[in-house]
Amino acid sequence: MKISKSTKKKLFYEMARIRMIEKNIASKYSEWEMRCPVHLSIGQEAIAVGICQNLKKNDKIVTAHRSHAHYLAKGGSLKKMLAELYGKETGCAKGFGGSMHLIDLNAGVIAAVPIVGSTIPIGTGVAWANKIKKKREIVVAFFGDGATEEGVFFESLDFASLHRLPILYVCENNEYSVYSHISKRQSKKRSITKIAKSFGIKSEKMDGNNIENIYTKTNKIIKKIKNKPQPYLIELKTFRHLEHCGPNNDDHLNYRSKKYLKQWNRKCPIKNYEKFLNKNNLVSKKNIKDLDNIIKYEILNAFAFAKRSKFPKKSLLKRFVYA
Amino acid sequence: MKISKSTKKKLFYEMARIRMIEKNIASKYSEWEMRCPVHLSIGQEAIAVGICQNLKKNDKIVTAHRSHAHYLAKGGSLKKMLAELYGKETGCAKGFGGSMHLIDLNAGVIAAVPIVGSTIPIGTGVAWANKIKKKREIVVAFFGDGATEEGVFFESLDFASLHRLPILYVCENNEYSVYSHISKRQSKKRSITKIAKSFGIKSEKMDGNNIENIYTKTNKIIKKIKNKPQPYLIELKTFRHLEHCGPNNDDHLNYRSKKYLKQWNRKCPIKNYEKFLNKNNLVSKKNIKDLDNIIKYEILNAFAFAKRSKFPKKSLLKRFVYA
Amino acid sequence: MLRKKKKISLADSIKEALILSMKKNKNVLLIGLGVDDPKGIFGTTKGIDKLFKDKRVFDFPTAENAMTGISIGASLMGVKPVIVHQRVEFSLLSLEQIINQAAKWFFMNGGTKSVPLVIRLIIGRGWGQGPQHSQSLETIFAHIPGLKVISLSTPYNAKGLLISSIEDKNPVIIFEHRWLHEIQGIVPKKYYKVPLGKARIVKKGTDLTLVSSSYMVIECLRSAKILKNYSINTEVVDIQSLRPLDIKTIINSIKKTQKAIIVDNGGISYGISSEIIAKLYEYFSSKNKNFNKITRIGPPDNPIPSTRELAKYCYPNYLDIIQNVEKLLKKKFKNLDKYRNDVPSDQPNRNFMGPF
Amino acid sequence: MLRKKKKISLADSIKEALILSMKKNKNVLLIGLGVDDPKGIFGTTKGIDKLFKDKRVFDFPTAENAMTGISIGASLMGVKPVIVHQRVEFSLLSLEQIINQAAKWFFMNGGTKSVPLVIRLIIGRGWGQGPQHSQSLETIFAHIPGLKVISLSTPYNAKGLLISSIEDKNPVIIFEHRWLHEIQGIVPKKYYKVPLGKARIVKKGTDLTLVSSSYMVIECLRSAKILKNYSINTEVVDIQSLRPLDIKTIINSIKKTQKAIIVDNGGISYGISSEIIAKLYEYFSSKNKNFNKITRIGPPDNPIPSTRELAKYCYPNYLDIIQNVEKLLKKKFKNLDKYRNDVPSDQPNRNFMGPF
Ligand SMILES: Cc1ncc(C[n+]2csc(CCOP(=O)(O)OP(=O)(O)O)c2C)c(N)n1
Ligand SMILES: Cc1ncc(C[n+]2csc(CCOP(=O)(O)OP(=O)(O)O)c2C)c(N)n1
Ligand SMILES: [Mg+2]
Ligand SMILES: [Mg+2]
Repeated sequence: MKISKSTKKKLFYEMARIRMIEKNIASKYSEWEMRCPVHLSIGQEAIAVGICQNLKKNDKIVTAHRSHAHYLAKGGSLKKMLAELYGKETGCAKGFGGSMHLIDLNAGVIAAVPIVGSTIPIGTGVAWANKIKKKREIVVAFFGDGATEEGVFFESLDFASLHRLPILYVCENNEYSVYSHISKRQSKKRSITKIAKSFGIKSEKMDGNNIENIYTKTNKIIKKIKNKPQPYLIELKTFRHLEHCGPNNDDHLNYRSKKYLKQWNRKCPIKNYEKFLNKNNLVSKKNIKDLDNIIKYEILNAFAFAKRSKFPKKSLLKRFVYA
Repeated sequence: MKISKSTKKKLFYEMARIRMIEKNIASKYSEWEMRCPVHLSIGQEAIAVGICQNLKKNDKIVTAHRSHAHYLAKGGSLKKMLAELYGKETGCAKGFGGSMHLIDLNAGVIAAVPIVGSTIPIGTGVAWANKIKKKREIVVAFFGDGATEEGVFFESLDFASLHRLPILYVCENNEYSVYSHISKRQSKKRSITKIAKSFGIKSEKMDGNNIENIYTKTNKIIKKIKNKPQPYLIELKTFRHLEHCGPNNDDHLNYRSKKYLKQWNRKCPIKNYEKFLNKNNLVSKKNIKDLDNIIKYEILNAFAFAKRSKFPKKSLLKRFVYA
Repeated sequence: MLRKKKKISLADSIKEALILSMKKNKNVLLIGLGVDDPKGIFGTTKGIDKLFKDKRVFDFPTAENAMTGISIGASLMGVKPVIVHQRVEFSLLSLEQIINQAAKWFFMNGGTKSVPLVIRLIIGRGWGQGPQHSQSLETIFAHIPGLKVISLSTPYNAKGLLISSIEDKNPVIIFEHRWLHEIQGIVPKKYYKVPLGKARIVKKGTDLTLVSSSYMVIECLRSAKILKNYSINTEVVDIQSLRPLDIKTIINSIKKTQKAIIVDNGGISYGISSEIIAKLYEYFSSKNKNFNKITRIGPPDNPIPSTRELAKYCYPNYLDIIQNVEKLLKKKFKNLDKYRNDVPSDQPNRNFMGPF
Repeated sequence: MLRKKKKISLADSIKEALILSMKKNKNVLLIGLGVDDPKGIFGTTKGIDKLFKDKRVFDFPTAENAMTGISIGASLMGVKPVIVHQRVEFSLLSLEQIINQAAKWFFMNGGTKSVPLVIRLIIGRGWGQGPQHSQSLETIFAHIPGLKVISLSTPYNAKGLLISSIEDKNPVIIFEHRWLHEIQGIVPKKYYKVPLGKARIVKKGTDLTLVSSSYMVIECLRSAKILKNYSINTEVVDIQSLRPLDIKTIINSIKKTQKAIIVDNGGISYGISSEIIAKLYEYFSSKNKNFNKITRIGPPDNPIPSTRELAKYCYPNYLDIIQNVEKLLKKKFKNLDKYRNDVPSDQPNRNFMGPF
């Protein structure tokens, strides 16, 4: 598949935008006004963007605690997301959920919850409903390598395989669950893609930091799923830049070796893609600067919106217990 | 591996004994004195016997709702088992558990519970303790094809693989979970042995009705596990003769086709082995008759014991809540 | 659905509610292990799979946690899943999805979307079911804001409550006692609702209130019948809705009778009766009213063993209730023994031979 | 273990209890996600992995249900697992193993073998934890016979109770509030036990009893301090053991003070306070005593939202308690406002900056 120049730009733009938003969240976090846990996506943007660029608005995604990139890549409202982090009534969940419960039904962001693995069956259920209702929409379920240890992950694969559900399972393998390296949690002889296959689900490994590769490969897979409902699983190795939860870098804790960090820092999906686009004369320094300014302006506006929004009213506490 | 003549006899004897015990339970069930659900093992005896004949007394087993064969094959007390079914204080669980909670610590029967899949992690934990304590004992966890659908089954495999635990997982695939055929529950593309492999666990399929085959193959596997702690999984196709729960045949319900029943009835592990032993002059009709009489006598005695035993005292109700 | 009889069993009334709901709303699906098997969940779903052209009845792998999450996901897309577990205990595997997700979905997403979902939990009892097949555990669910928790007791209310639950926009947990499935009662053929959130006066009376739910309502009614022979006119209140709890109806009854026994269907400590007594206390003490004459009974603080000889001590019956009435009224009823029956303690009645 | 300070934090007292237990009994293992990571479960297990030559501290995959079953299996072989969950909510994935298996093992196997197992559950609060990271759910566990359920409140009792729990032969659930980890208190260096099954008088008084557990004990103590300025001598009772519940100590206190407020640490409906009020009612009404002056407060019947502006309405604080004292005593305390502090509602104190 050949990627058009405009798509390339779009891929870059989306990644850069998410990165800048996350960086702004990180820097503004110390104002102590976004008072909820945040799990930033910095370093993992290529996966969110590469996949979501292949989705239609009415396609759906579900995600977990580290959801900002997915939410934004799928078209979730930035203003509502920031307002949510500030706990405001204009937030996507009216401040009730915080960073760990992003939702934007208009954009097809169905669910994000911080209980590891718990949206995997929920996404599977959405796909099941789509299959029953003969909709040609698909669901993408994003989760981490840690989530593939939960029983409900396997149970969901089993069901999706049995009913040939139109769902793409996306495992973002950043090799860590909080501070625990995957080798402490999973046998070296284990493989997530092989597990999927043993359930009767086609699967593939991908480089989680190569945006074009992700884009083209998932483009094909998503087409296949839409043509003939069936589950797929992909595993993408990637790297989280900052601490597990919070706005800081925690490399001084040494739970990831210097070598490991160096290796991965070289693989930054955005820097590398910028270089690549530059080298191939697809974007100029000026282009980038312009994009930057557009994004900066949008972010500025969104933060201002979030900050000036009001907190939700007390009466909502009771109102939202039952529909 | 060559099986000695005496072992062959023993294999036959153990199967015939279990069969006769189960048949006696079935026939006496209508006296309404064994007042608890029973899941009879008739048809599946070869697996229990073929494997347990390779175990030492201090090796351990865990099992589930259909546990009579495992309990007996591992050397659990028949008297205590029957007394348990009668709800008596002389029962292996003093009548507190009934048929679904057989235990005989002297014989290495650690646990049986009717919540599908729930002894799989427990057996895994026993193996973990053995590994930590550097014991050369192994654990066998028996479960059905239905149990391989529970999340906790996968979670347990994962842990056993990660820590290389000395455990043999035995899936008795009788193709049914109550009335549901496996094709209604699991994708045709799914495979239990492949799943185990994808977790990094060696696995093998076996004929669940061929006693010698089971005996020799698991003999090797168990030796390997004892030599070098590691998990194994085997899947054995087999057939349950009677209804899922209760003493009767329920073939009239037609949830298993006539053809299927005919096919499987031809594969009775005991009848076939008797024929084989006969043909090869390993046991005579007279031998069998003698064995039969020994078993009959034992069973008669055990039922008499169970029936004349007393019910547990009321004071135990409170006594057993906390140790 | 062309039945002649006015009286049907509770199992049949559930089935009727399911069929009518499925006819009315094509999004209603039945989900659970064995929903389409020859026994059809003690008859409550038997044959329903054959009534609908589209596949609407889904047997499920033994994967209770995913089953619940998948149903939540489907319900977000407009499907109305009605899940059933043949024993309450199996649902423990899915409590994360029920408590963290379903119960809080509407709230934590700021009112954008709720999870309409019905989960039927069948309480086992008798025939040596033992510690893992006879728990009711109502409190675990009743403690959770965002869930509605219902307990069935008669064929009439079963049908109406189930229909209401399926129409409700929230996750509803329904407790269904195995010993009630064969109970007969008059049930209108039509589609009708019994509102959630309301207790129900099952029998009017003036002298004493018995408050209970589920199978214990039957025992209370038995007691009331006998008490009549001792000139005690008993009012029987079925709690019906454990969450939200309709304490008003209970209070009004006790205001009239001045005396009450709460008969708990589940374990008594931290049980349903605890909250009721606490609420009654709060009410009456705030009014400075006398409320000395309230007691409670229920299963003792131990698991339920398999052996019938001890299991029988774990369930209060109509005679135990009457003995508590004696204590409460400081009376002694003569010849109570003649009301003792000889039904084995582990069967609902002589004719009932399972499946349990 | 060579500390100079007499006063240490509750987190450190837990760590000390763990280390002493592990030294005394080589079968004690620590199990849980992150037990050996740089944060060491809010400091409570930090560095313990380095103190023992044999591997005794086990990080675990995100598989809570198997983790519990595996620990049960290990405990049957003489291993003593101490599991920890960084949030109560994660344990919901393992309730089948806890409720059906661990709690009933001894009973259902006729007293042959019990499951000595400790499960620490950390209650989250503040900093926008939100609906899935701030539940306490004590009732779910306290309702189950066969479990012992403990709730920590001070560094002293934390150490003693944890040691007792590890020595106990039964499954013990320990509730540990995140906001208590930094609380300081005098803790003996030695190995000592605080018995399970007992409530504790934290502060003696004569005029009024405050009954609570976990972090709410701190709020009660704050109230007591202020109430002293209004000449109210408050007795503060820490329930400590939610199951078995030591109602006697609570009764004795109320017999003395004649007045009580039960301050629930978890959701109030079907909560811990419900059972306490029910038991108090049962006791006092059986004695025909006056007991009009008992009330309760606690978190309202809704999930806890993330936004601090609404979360703050979900936790009673010392001033709310005092306002309830005013109601109970039909008094009005002057200048209460001067005791209002300006600590943000979503932090335990100004200095506390997480991790939450
Ligand atoms: C059921 C459950 N167990 C534990 C946790 C604590 N926890 C929060 S995030 C996380 C790490 C999960 O790792 P992974 O799925 O790889 O996602 P990543 O953080 O790497 O994006 C854990 C263990 C939780 N939230 N839920
Ligand atoms: C968690 C749970 N879900 C459902 C059940 C109901 N149930 C009892 S036995 C059984 C069948 C299990 O099938 P399988 O594991 O293949 O064992 P088999 O009966 O064939 O020996 C089921 C579903 C249960 N006991 N526990
Ligand atoms: Mg990860
Ligand atoms: Mg089977």
